[in-house]
Amino acid sequence: MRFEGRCWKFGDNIPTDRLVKSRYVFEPMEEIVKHVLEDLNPAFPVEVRPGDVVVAGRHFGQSSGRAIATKALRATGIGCVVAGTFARTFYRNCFEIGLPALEIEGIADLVSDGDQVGVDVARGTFTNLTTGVTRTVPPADPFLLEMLQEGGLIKLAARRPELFGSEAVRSS
Amino acid sequence: MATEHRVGGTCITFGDDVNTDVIIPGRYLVSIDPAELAEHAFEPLGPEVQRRLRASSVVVAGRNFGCGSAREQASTCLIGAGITAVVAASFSRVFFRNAINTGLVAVESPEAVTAVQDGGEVWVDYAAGVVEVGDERFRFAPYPEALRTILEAGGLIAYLTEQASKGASSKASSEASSKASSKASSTEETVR
Amino acid sequence: MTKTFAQKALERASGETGLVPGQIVDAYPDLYMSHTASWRCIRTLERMGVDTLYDVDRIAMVMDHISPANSAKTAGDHRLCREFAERMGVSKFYDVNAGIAHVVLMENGHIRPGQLIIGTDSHSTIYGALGAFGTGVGFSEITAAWVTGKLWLRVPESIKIVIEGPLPPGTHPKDIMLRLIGDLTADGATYCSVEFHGSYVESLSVSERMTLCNLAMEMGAKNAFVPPDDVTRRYLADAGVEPDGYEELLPDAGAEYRQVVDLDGRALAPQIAVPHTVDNVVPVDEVAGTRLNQVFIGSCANAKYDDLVIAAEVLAGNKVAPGVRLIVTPASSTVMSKAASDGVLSTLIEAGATITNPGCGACAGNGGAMADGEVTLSTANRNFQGRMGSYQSQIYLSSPATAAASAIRGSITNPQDVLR
Amino acid sequence: MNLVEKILARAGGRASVEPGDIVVADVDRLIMHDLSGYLTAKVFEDEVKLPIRHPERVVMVFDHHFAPATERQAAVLKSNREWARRHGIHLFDCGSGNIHNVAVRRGLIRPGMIVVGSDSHTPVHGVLGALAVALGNDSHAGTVLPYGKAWFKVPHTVRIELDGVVAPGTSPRDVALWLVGQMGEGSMIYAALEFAGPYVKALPFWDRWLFPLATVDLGAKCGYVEPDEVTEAFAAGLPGAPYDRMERSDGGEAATVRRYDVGGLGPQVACPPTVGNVKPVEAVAGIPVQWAELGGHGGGRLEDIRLAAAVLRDRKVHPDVRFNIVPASREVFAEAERSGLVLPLHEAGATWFPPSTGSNQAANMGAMAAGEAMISTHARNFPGRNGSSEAQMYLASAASVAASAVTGHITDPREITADLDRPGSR
Repeated sequence: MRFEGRCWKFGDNIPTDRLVKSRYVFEPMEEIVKHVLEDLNPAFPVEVRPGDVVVAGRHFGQSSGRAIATKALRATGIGCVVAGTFARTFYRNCFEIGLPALEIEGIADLVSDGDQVGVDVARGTFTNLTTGVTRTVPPADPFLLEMLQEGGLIKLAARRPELFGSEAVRSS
Repeated sequence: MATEHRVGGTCITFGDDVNTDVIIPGRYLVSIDPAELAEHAFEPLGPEVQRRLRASSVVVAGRNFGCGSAREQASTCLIGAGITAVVAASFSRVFFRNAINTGLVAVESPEAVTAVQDGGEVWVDYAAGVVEVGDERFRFAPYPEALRTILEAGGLIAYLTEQASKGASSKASSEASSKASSKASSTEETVR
Repeated sequence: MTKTFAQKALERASGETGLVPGQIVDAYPDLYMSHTASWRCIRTLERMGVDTLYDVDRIAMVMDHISPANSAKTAGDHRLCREFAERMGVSKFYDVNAGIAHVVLMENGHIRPGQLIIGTDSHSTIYGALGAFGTGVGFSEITAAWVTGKLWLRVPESIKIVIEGPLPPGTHPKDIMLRLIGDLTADGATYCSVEFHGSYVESLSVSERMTLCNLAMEMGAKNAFVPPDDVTRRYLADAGVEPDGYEELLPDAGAEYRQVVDLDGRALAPQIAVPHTVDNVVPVDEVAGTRLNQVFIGSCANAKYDDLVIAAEVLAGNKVAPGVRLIVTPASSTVMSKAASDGVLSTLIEAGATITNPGCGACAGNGGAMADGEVTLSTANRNFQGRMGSYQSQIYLSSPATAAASAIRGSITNPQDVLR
Repeated sequence: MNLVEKILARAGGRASVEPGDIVVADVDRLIMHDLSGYLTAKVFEDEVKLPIRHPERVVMVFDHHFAPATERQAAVLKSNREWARRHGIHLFDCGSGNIHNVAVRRGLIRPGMIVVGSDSHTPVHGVLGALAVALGNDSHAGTVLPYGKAWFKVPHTVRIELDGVVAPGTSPRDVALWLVGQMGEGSMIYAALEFAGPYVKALPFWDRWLFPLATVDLGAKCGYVEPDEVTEAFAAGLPGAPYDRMERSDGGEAATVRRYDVGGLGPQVACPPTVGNVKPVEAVAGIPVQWAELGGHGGGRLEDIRLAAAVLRDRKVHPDVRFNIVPASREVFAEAERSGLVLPLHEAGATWFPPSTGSNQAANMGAMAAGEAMISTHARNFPGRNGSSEAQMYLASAASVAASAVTGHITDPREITADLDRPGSR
């Protein structure tokens, strides 16, 4: 759950429509991935490297609830996505498809595009290796982290179908 | 303009009533680029036919070739695929017009079509009015002068542009031609 | 010398006399119609570097094939046409909401007896329903006509088709035409002018005559023709055309025809064209029971007001069969108005039809696409492989009555079985 | 407990739940459309490979296409049809209408249900007192289809109370747009929103619809209107069995209450590039539009069509504008026809389209060229959803859309006519 790489910075309220345009939805993933976020930064789909980190502002991934937006982002090879806040379905989809996500308020103010950053999603730590600024937040719910570790909801359900009996998973 | 009256080479043969939806499906009409259209020429018949088409110089077909729509791209796509002549038992009239107007030789010769073997050589001398299939020669009525002029100019638009640049256009278009003349030489290439 | 309609029409348009079939003349059309292909004409004109037009009032543009746009590219093409029409003063410009070019131009009084009309659409033969000479050409020729005002035309031979009626209940002009195309074959009238005569033809409305002339194209015709009469004159008057605004041209008695075909429609059974050619025609009963996925009532052949009435009569009180999509695309905005004013639209909606915006719709591949193995029964005029989506799908062609009856049953059905 | 907590506790088999709990609960209804349904089916067949536990609870509505234009789209629909038939789920084919309207009209959504869907506007069903939440494809494929269950985090609840009398010519759509602008796009992430207050409670059922619809723009998990006699009367008129439970809050639980005075509020427009960029119509009046459309999640109801008819009475659509009307469902279209609304709008120059989501994402229509603009009742205005990324989408009420269609530019409907019914007074 630890990633270190180039920071690709995006703004507030980025809709899923800009991650994957609807006209590409039925294309093969190899094709979709060439266009991820291209309207906002044409270099991103071309130059992104495995382990890089997408950092965004508020309400990242609003609009459609389709998991394809998260799957396309995962297919770019990025390690994880960090945002000030996530749109709810996008956040849910991240864990369900196995793309690590960490929510840190105001994170976009702490990075510039191109910085080197380090993230530990399970511990909730973030370091801007270029500037030395760090942040620590409470990590995601253990149920979600377990889902991530399994590689997503479908794999979790396959291995532990009893979770989807009528019992509650966790009480506060 | 230098004129080469004889065109031809390896042929690919088709049957009767080959329609424009087979030659170039409607979904590709958003393009008018010969090369791009050529990629989809005869797509309904599969990649092997398409490959052979691109390796051929002459399309030989039965009756009513090019029936269906008035889409000019049915001719343009063949030009893009490297076809220099179409020999058929008969043509749909719109295809025939479009062929002349885009500069593609199209001749009717049912006898030649019968003699042709798929993959063999076919040559057309449209000035002499002869189709050559191996050693056999089949005569057809040569083009009327008006059509031949258009064909040899490389099609209707190229012809008009050429006329305009010569200042020899018809009375009706003389005003237009004078405006066209200054640009004609630079546009001729793209038009064709 | 006696003359056919085609000889007279081309003499009028060329200013020459004594024309004989086979002769090539320079003719000056009264109207140059371009549909969605208009953008190609405009681009071609730009490349020619010309911006002076022969006669802008003879240009008609109708955005019918992809309406409204389904991609940014097409939206841009439409915008190019709008801007061109505005800049050049093309008054006969009709946008994506108007309907199918042929029908729109006839309804709006732009087509008149005796005229020569060229269009970027092979079914321009339809203008013969008003006694005009209509023929299809490529977009380069339309562009050339914009500039020079003329085009070369070969004077055609003529075929005279004499149809006697009335037809039995449940059969319509489409059935007659399918039978004729089946008999004469897809190239039976290539290069020819096809004239329709006889008691049956005289009894038809202009809308029904449009079906005849439209489908003449599927025999390879250069143009088609129905002699103008009181029916024609009333239609023109309704379209706002003054009686002195046109010249009726009639073939001379004793004119020379390459072929005369006599067709007795009085015992005709409903006909259907089976995949993948229009001349592959059999009586509906021969293929009755063939399962359908989709029924399309549309196109310039059969989506005019009369056609929707015929479909509504069959559909009234019935429902579209489960698993079948019935798409109805009115031919024009005017057709939609009529259908909405007198209950025809209600009947179609209540039966479960999907009513689309007026235009070419599925016939031009803008809707109604099929996946592999699917089957559509269409009232349009072409059933070529791949014309509606997958190359592995099938299209049958029939009258609106057969289409409606088949939509109710979910399989190809003789409308006489439903009406009875 | 409030309504959301009660439903989650009941469906999770627990006596009580609290915000922050994660519960696995029984799902009563899964709704999918032709795009999301295809993606879900694919994941389900490729990766899960189990039977569907409760096919009778699953609904698919083809609403992004009313007549597919390409073989590719046709193949997607065919695949969906075969999948639906094979598993015995409910299927509503092209032309039935917008997924949410179809689901309600056909009696498939009832008070007290847990409704999930991958359409992000699924929370709209909170208008009926259901707990309606948008989930991703993998939740549907991974747990809803095979087990009939999904995991939920119990949300905290925020009550939004609206009070005041809006200006004439202002509709609930304007109020909902304004509210998103006021509260801020994404400002209510994970919350459950209870829409309340005298303004909301005085609205008829279909006008209330617009508030839970706005839930997603605010970033919330779900939204609802506390069931009352309006809900009961509407639910009683739906096809099928009457509802068997109508959960209601015990009262006073919302930790946070936000109060807004809508008194004197005028028409609003959400401007590109996002739904939160909301301005009074005066601020954008005069911007030329080439397209106007009634339809999508925020329009196409009979109420919208009536408003448009009122604006267009004795007027014509501007020649430079194409005005599309897309009824929300087949039932709405039939009602419009029976009410004599189809002909006058058509003759005024509007074009009717089949019930569907219309120009939403330009799947079947609605592509624009660079530099073109549309004003519509749609729910989204993000660049690139309608053809060119350089095209502009403005979101507004049916009255503003119709008024703009008349003038050719964005127009305050009050400038066109005073003949607009006060919303809620009908």
